[in-house]
Amino acid sequence: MTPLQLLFLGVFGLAAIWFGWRVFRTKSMVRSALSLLAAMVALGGMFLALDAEFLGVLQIMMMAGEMSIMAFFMMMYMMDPGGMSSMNMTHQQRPAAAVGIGAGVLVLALALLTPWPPAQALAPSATQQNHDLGIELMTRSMMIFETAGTSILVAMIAAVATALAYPQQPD
Amino acid sequence: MSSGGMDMKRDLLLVLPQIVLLLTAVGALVAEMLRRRRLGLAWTLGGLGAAGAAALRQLGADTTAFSGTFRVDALSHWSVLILAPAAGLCCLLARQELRGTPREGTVYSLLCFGTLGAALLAGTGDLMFLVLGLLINSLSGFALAAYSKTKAGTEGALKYFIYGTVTTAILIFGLTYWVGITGDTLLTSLARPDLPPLALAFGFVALITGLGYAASIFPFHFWTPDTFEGAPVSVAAYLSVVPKIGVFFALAQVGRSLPANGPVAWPLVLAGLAVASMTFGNLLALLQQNVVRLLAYSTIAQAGYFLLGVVGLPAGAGARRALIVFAAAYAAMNLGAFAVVLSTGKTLADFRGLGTRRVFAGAALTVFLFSLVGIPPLAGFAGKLLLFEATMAAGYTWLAVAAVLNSVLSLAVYLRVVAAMYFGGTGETSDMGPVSWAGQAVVVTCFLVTVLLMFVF
Amino acid sequence: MIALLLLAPLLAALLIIVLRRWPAALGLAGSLGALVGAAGLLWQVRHHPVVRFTWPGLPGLPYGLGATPFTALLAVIVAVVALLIFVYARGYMAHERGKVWFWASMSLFVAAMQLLVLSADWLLFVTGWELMGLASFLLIATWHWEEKARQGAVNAFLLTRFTDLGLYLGIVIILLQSGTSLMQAEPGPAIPLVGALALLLAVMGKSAQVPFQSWLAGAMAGPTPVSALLHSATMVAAGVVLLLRAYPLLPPASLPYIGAVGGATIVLTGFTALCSNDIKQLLAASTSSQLGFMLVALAAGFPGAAVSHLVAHAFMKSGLFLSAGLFQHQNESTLFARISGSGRTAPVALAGWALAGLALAGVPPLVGYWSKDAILAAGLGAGNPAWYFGVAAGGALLTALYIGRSLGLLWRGPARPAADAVGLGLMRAGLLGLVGFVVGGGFFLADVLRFVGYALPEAPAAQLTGLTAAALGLGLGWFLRAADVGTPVLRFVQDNYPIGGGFPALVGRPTLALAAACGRFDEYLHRQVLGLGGAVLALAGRGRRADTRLRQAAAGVGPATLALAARTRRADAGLAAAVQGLAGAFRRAGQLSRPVQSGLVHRELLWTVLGVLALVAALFVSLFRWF
Amino acid sequence: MALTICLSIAAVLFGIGLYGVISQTNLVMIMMGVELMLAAAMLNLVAFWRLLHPHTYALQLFVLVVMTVMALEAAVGFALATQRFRSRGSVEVEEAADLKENA
Amino acid sequence: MNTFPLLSLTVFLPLLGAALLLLLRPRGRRAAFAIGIGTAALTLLAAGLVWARGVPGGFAQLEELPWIPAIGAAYRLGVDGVSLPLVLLTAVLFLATLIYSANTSEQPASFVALMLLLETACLGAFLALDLLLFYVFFEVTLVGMYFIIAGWGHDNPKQAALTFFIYTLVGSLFLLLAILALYLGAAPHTFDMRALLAHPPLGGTAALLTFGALALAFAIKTPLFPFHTWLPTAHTAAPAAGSAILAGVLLKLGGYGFIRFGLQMTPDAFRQLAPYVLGLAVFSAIYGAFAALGQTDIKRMVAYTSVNHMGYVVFGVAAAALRPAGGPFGLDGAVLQMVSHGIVTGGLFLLIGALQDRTHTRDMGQLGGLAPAYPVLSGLFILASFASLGLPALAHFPAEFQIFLGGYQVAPVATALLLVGLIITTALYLRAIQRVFLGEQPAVLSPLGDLGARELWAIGPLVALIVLIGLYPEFLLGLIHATQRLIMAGHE
Repeated sequence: MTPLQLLFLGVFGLAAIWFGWRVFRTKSMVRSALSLLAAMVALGGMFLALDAEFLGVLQIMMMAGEMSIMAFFMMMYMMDPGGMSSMNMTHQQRPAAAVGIGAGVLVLALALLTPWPPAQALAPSATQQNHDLGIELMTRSMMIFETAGTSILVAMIAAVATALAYPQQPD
Repeated sequence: MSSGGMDMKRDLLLVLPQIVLLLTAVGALVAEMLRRRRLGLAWTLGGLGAAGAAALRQLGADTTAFSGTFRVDALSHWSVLILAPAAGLCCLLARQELRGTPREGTVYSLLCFGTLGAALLAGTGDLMFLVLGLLINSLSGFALAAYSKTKAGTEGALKYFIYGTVTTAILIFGLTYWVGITGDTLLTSLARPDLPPLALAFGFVALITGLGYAASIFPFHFWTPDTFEGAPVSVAAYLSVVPKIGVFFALAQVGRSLPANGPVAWPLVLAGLAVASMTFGNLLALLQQNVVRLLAYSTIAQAGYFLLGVVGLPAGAGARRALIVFAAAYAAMNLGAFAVVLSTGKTLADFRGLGTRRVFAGAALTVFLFSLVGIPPLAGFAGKLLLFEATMAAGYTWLAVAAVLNSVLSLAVYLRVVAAMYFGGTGETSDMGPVSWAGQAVVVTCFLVTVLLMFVF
Repeated sequence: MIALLLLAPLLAALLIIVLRRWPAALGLAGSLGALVGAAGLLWQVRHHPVVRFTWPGLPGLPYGLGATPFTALLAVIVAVVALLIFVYARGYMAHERGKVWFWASMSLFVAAMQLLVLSADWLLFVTGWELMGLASFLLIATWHWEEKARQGAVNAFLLTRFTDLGLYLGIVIILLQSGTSLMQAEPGPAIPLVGALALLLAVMGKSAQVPFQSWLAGAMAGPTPVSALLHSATMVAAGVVLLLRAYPLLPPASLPYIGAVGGATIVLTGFTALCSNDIKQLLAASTSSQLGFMLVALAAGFPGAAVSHLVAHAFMKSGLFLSAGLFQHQNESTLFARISGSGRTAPVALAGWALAGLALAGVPPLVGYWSKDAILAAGLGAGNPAWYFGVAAGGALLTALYIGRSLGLLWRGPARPAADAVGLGLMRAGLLGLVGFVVGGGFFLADVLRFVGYALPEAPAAQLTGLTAAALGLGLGWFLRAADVGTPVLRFVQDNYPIGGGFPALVGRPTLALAAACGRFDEYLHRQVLGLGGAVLALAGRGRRADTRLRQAAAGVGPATLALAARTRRADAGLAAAVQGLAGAFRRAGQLSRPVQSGLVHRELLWTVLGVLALVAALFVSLFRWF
Repeated sequence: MALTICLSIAAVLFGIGLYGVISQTNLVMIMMGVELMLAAAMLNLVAFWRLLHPHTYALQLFVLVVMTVMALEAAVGFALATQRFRSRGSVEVEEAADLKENA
Repeated sequence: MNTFPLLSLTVFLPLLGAALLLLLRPRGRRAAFAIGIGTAALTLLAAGLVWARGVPGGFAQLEELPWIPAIGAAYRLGVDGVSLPLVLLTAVLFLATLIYSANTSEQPASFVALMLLLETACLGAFLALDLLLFYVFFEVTLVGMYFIIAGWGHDNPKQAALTFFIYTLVGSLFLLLAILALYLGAAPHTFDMRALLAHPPLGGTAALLTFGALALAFAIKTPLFPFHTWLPTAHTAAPAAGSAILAGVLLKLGGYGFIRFGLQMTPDAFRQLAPYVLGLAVFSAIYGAFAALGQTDIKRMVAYTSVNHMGYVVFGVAAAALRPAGGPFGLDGAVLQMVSHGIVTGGLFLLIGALQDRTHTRDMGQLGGLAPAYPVLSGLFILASFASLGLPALAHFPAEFQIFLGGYQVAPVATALLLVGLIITTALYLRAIQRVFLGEQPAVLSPLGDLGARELWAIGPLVALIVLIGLYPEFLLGLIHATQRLIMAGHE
């Protein structure tokens, strides 16, 4: 890891945390969605800094798409999408904060206390990565891959079945 | 790198039951598109039967497919052998309950998909199968729970969804630590003795959280009663049986690989959860006036019994047998109970006088409930006997004692229904319309299995 | 012969119960059959001294029936006395209610006594013993619509059954020591003192010895033939028979106890008889007293004397009872106040009474003279003559006193017209038969005893003392008055010395109170056991509740209040409340855990996550030893 | 060093996500919290792959699986939200408390 | 040797009858009871044939079929001198109670079917030689009894039945744990009782704990103080036939269990703990007697005497466990006592049922003077009472006397204490007789009159058996004794 990579990692990480935090601190859902998008993009940046080019790009592209969809839904379901009247979208703040902090601290302690092996200095090149991932997909993890595909099919069916309004019965 | 010795044809043949399940689900969807409901039902039943037959043909094998990511062993075979008929019975129940509603065929398809998810969970050899099996199972479950599109239905589904997504997120986050310390996603890599205990423990708790929600283990069970009440009865029956069996078999697969005498005393954790689940479920079931909710709490309690089998795993093969037998028994008695509820009504008052009004239904429900208590010679007893045996063999006698005391408590729960049926006078409410052949077939099948299971294995 | 002897009365009893008609005839037939059997048996043992049948009873403990000359003689005496009393009873019961009950029980009673006499093993012995108890219960309760009869019957059976526990214990000890249930011709080593005392307890109960003499007085509530049968050759005699049977096994150390009991009884019950103002009560006390003589003789080491008095007493006492029954029949009462003077109008009854009474007092040549002399002689020959002889002589004097007093009371007083009661003829016939034996029996007594293998002790000093006591007693007694003076001391003596209120107060009431307490405690226990289940469950649910501490307190109070309320409000109907309490406790336990199940998804989610965190934290803490 | 940075950032993101899940009243906002938690998981996986096991591509595949989970749950979640909105007029979870014991 | 499966026939004949009833669904009472009584009579005949075939001492007439070979469970039946008397008792009592209840008008077909199911369960429990099979039958008895009490009882039967069910289920579940412990302790794992009897598998603390679980299970069933409180409640609520079966047969499962499981499978643990069991049994017997004396309800009173009598049974078994040399009498007596108690108390409950039909009350304070009005009923009741209080020549005496003999050898003082129970029993029965049957005849009488043919046919044979056992106990004792010697021989 070069110091530059470390720097990027830190900066993107802090950005992700900042935007992640902003998600729940705005009074407007649109702003929340945009904050989430920014956090995801920062995360993608971290992936890139970690030499995972394919995943980083995928992350940024997917999240962009997803967030735009999310924004639409927000406007559909929010009483006040613009956040003009500063309504409260939260409850049980105190226990939630306690739980959130508690869980964060716990995981942080876990990450710090676990004796990780020394970090690898070099990563495979991007092309090598893509090649090897492809091999992985087509051999060992083929069934997993296919199952993931199946899950997409299931999600489509489930989403459609759930979302569509019933047509009037002809009877 | 792990492609050496891969034989695609062999592997595909090994997962044939799962492939058949997938094809069945897709075929049912096609039938729905063609608006051929009866065809869809027939196709589904046939496909489920075929999946069962495929699993039956392979019975006895103990190997893995796709480089160890999917296990082909007794658990995965029996999961299909139990879940396919159970799903078929759920389809029949759905036929009785939802006949003529829009997109009736989608239900069959989703039931098959959910079963596929449970079957994948049962054979999981890789962490990603845990995630994906759970995902497929949950996604179809969300849609099924929301099927009625009423306020109650969507509320139940909403809770189910929130619980599912949150616990799945915790599960995945925890599993990443396992991946980090083992450097692999295979379950077998957990067997190494030198893994850092903290991360191992964290991953395990996350695993319990994610799987526990689907299996309604305390304290991840909160969605259960509301969702059961809001969903169609046939879907509630499905939710109480199919995901649960898949999840416990998956837990058993993990338990096979995770060393019990390592740093993480996971059987102890599960034992504690088992006691909590049983006690909590039975206590709250005592209060219910709604039989569906009562059965929902009873599934929470029964989840505790399932955990007994997982706790007993380190002691030997007996625990796996116990899990399988109890799963079969549980499927039969629970589905049977829901089937009678479907044709009778949801409140306790609806059951008054059932014993004299419809003699067979009353007798069958009595048998199902006594079986849930674990009274011999019914199927539930066979399962509990083996579970207790496995638990005691593993040295958890106190757990067996707790389970025994809970059985006593559960007796009070179920006898309330029995007493209402036979000694509660005659109810003024009429039944929910004529009982179709489909519902009757379910009751008869479950009755036969519940009564005969102990004499045929 | 044994079969005939036993089965005839038994069959009669069964037939009476089943047919419910001709009770008297069947009873008499059975009694006659028994007499024939007894006579035949006596004839048998004349040539073969021991006749014995055994058949399997309990494993290793066979049943046996048998006869020796002694038992055959006893059987004959029982049969004779019974037959004569039956004849008498045919007249006595002619117009009374409950004939079926009476005759069936009488027959059963005779069968039981014969079984006891002829048993050759201890199990059949105790069978006869207890069956006799049952029959006596039924007989005393013949007129069960009268409170006195019911009470008397229950008291008699309860008291004797209590002392029978001693018999059980004694027999258990004997069997364990000898290894067989058969009564051995060659007795083994003596049993421990505990066993002997246990047997003595049984004897004290059955033979109405102090302090268990009171049931006998209560038993007078039955018809007079019943009293006659009970008090002469059967029920009370069984105690002495037991002692005679067990005599070879008794350790010497136990004899003084027997003597003490017998002596005390002679004196105490003698005074009771002397003070009695009821003719049947007098006889009851006298019976105890006379049996005391037999015990004394046994304790002195002269069973022959005891046997002789047993035989003599059977005839004397039954005769006395039968004549008392005649008086009773004529006057509808047994109180001296009501019957005094009636002796003058009832010559047969008075003659019977006088002859039997004089015999009892020891006037020669009546049978009682010989037997009493034998006992006095036995007293002289005992290891401690001062006590044995003294008490026997005192007893003889007392006997003569109360006999003399009764004669005086019967003779003097207002003349009462002779009532023309029905059945008097048969009653008189029975009485006369018995008196015949009383008069003539004395001449054969020694020979008979020799025949059965016992020697009669003789001593001139004893004869002299006996005669003196008889003469003195009779003379003085004639002038004694009816003891109606209500002084507390007299009443105390009359009522069989009810120290501290007697058995009902000392034993009965505390027992009943204890029983009632047990009953109440049991309901309490039931409620507690039920409540326990609820409490345990409530406790189990408690751990999960972080935010309901207040409700916890309320929950702790709830079941307690409920239990308290149920306990104080209704002690009896607590059961229903308890069951509801169980359901309630379950319900409360469930309700307490319900805040967890609020139906609000976010709150439930919070619980879930807290649960996860707790699990993780717990696991982490448990893992620290791994670092 | 890099691993610590990554794991710490993931831990914080996970905590924030969990806070969001518990504190938000709106279904959509809850889903955002879940997305954050899953994002933290992905970050973990990528960091483990790069810094500990760069030759095990199952880790990368796992990242893809997590992305799938993210997308699919969002899709079904939105469908459910639509239906809920249609039947109840709101996707606020506090209003979803009609079902509980009335015993 | 004849290989016809007579034992299976005996066990499943009643079930066949029940199935026949369910198939035919006779409308009328007569048809239902004709089938029921016929089946019960055939069962009695079959049991008699089993007896006639001969039982030499050890397990005889074995039948074995594979059942669940994977865990070493099989369908195993066999009979010995301990089980055969109880089987005969069961067959007799069920026949008698079915005859007695032939006037049941409420859902007669269901009643008869349940009774027959119960009979199969009881017979099966006594004849099973496989732990699992035993447990199955053992539990089914609970279910059958629950329905009989709840369905045909009086005075709030639902709650009484629930109490009964929960209470005894606690016991039976601990039995299940004990069974599993025995199973896991045996090498190889097996549920075969013969193997476990031949070689008691457990030792040390495991054996003690297992015996504790067994003792709890059977102490509830028997019942011993302080686990007896379900009994009076259940009896008060149950119909006469149910009470007769409950006291006559079901309680015997407890005594049988103490012998078969406690004494034979965990002998050393039992010996170690025998003084405590003995003490509990003595206390239970005395307490039961006192509690019975404190009752005013005649049925409750008889129910409590069961606590007393079954205390003797456990006393006898514990005496046998404590010292084999003192055992013979104790064990013989205990088994015979179970039979005697079954017949005597069964008869008493039927008589009380008849009494209740006529007077519509069981409160002794409201009864009186019934002897002249119902001489046969009163006579039989008095006879049965005296049998129950242990009068010689009647059924209880030989049994109790042997128990005293056995007990005196090992615990003289306890035996002497036990005798106190005898006198209290005497007192309570005398009180009951005095209050209910003696005295002036009441003015108003039920039109029912004295015992009818149905009642006589039911109760008469029981009374005859009371006398027969009292006079000639050898016909059962011979059988019991042979087995007892084997048990004790293996026990030294």
